[in-house]
Amino acid sequence: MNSIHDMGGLTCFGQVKYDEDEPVFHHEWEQKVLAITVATSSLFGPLDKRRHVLEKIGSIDYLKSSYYERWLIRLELSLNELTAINQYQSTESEYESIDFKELEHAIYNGRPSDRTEGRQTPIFSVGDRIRTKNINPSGHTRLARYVRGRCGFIDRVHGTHSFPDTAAHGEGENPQPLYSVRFTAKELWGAEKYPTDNLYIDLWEDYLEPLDV
Amino acid sequence: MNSIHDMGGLTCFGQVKYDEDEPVFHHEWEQKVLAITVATSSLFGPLDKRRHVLEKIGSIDYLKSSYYERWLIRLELSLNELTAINQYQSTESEYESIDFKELEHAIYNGRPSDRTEGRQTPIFSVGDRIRTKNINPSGHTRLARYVRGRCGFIDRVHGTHSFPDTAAHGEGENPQPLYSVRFTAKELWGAEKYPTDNLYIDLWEDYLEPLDV
Amino acid sequence: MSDHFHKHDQDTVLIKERSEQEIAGLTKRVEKLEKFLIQKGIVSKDLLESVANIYENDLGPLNGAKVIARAWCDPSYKKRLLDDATKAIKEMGFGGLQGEHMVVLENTPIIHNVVVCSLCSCYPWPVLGLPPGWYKDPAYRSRIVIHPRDVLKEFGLNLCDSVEVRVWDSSAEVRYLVLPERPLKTEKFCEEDLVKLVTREAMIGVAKAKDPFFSET
Amino acid sequence: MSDHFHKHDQDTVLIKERSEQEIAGLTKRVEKLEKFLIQKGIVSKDLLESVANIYENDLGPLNGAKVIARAWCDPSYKKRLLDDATKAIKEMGFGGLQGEHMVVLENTPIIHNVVVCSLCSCYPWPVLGLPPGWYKDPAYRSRIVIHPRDVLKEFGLNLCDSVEVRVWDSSAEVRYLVLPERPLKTEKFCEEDLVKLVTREAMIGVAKAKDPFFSET
Repeated sequence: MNSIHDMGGLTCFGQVKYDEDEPVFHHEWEQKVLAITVATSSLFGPLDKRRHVLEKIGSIDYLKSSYYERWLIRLELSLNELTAINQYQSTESEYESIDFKELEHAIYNGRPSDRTEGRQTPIFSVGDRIRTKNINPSGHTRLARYVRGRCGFIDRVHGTHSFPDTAAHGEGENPQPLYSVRFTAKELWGAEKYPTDNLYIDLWEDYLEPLDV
Repeated sequence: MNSIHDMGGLTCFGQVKYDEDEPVFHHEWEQKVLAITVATSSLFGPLDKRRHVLEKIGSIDYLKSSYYERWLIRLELSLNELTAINQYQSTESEYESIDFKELEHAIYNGRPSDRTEGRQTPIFSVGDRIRTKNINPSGHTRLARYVRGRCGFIDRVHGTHSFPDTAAHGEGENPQPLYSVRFTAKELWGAEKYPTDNLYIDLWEDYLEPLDV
Repeated sequence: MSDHFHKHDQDTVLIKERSEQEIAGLTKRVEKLEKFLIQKGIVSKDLLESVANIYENDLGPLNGAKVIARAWCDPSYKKRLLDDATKAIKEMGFGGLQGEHMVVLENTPIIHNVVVCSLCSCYPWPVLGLPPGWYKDPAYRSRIVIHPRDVLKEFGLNLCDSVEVRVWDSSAEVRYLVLPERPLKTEKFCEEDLVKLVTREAMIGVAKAKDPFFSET
Repeated sequence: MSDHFHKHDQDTVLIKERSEQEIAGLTKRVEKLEKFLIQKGIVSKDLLESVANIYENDLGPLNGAKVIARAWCDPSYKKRLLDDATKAIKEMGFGGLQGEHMVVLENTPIIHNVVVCSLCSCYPWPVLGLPPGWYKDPAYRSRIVIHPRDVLKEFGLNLCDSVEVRVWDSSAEVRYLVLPERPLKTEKFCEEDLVKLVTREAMIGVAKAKDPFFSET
């Protein structure tokens, strides 16, 4: 969805407020939100789905909330949904219990998004010119608005990764090649003042088409 | 500037709240804001400049304010500026007085934006294919983000009009041809479901380039 | 124990009803402006009341409805209206601020026009009066350009897939007015009766003209 | 009579300091979540405390600094780091959630790399810990992609026009870490001393590594 979270290129938020001595957590509740979010993440589906919950927060709430407030809203939305499902299914007692050993393993070993199944052979090679598709899906996507319909160059091939646009909606991981794509600042913003500046963004193969098609 | 006011294509604001029996004014203060805004408009420069004041309202304030609240903020910002200038120049007593006959004439006859000076000969003709420039000025522009760098067709030639991008900043009216430009829904949004749908938007000649350049 | 956590309005920017206190605050801010302008001799109280009066009583969608009804009845007027709307509307005595450069868009069985100003809230004041709230709200301004058919559905207007939708984003000083289709079986209606069928919504393009034979029961 | 009207913050979304009352409200909401999760047996209080402890004490920019300092001292490690950052960082004992797919970007006198996540706030937790507030705020996320040089100036970093700026928007699960330039005249510094020069900001790319000979007076 084209939501306020997709804010690359907006210039209406003023200067960066940099505080050198900022604490990791300002309040105890922030630390708890972090701990609960990490601890319960396996309850609420893949990361892509959990990101999409944040994207659906109303614009004013999104902008006026701090980061951990948005996370708190996500937890509340997700738990409201989960309890509603459980009540409906009358499985009140059957909430999954989180195993600390498993969780600790995930924290230190991660949950990689690369896959050995799916499309393993990249269509594009480093140096290829591509154009991003101009798509405006109503659901989750990681094709930021500011790089839609723009021409760029394949800079790296990251291997085959789970595809957020389907994974977020329970439509399968649809694993496919992921690329780092380079765009010139001029292509994205029309600026000619710094002709050598570039922006790199990671894009899945389904977002791209060969330039001359 | 790329501000929240330029919201075409966002899909995060929910459904339209349509109230058939909505009054013209909900409260007396709204009517006063309308009257003051219309009455004092000649004090605060051209319409383009006054629009730009609205664009500079902070994003949260912009979104959470009703229309007349935004107009109230604009009046406050404009009067803060005007009084600051007058204090600096020590011309406290020399505020311009609004003449009702002149104002009434403007209300019923308008303040047209077409001009007999400037560039009178359009470069483009009806049916021509154009591409909009991809510009991201820090000041006022009427080239909405969602039509930047897109291909369209000249649909109408509106004549020569004052150019907002310069007029808003005291850089002259730079009068030039204004066009109604047609874009297919597919070109703008990539949708193919309604291949015949179109969007028309009024764009000044300096926003456009011939398609094959 | 309750298992309902804090609820969130996920998808709307609701311009909430203001509290008494907020309205008092807004009223006070406006009064301060007014007092200043009057004390400095910039405007008089009379002048402000005269302006308010014009916009309250003189301008409104009735003006536009008269233009549309006449176009339905008078083919030569309709032609003038489509050729040079500013001039043809002036013929009827309407014009002025926010109506300096008018264009009229004709709806047909296969073409549906709808108007927006995505960047602010430009609107043809002389023929439609001041814009309704929804026209100025983010939901309409942002979505009509990308999902016009969905938005029209929210107004109760379901268009066939075969109809071409034309969205007009008024980004300059040109103002657009939609000439809706004349309702069927109104051949015998006089101009005055037809005026009553032409709603503001029909002239923005989010509705059709009223069907005088339609009953909700 | 005052001629100062209501003031408005024109250009910022300031995450304002929360009032005592707001913090109490947030705390209460979090406690409700916590209580529910514990009562349902989903998590224990111990488990939550252990997780909080990991992120408070185990992860942080010191990990990244150790990686960078070693790369400065050990050319073969630097090569491995640039070839396969995930593996080379794992060598040092760091890895896990939000660091599954690492890429290291080398700054040089003519190339300056800077990292953002414009769509949310993706950040390499195992090497940098949790992200600072500014990294997650709209001002940084929206502007670094369009006006990187202006934003870097706000951090006190003025780049020559001849330097190529490379902005990396981490839109996938690949996480980027900047390898800053080693400060001049630090040939005799041991790895442990070098670690102290590598700030979080330098590894995001909004600053250079600390110059040990720079004095503010």
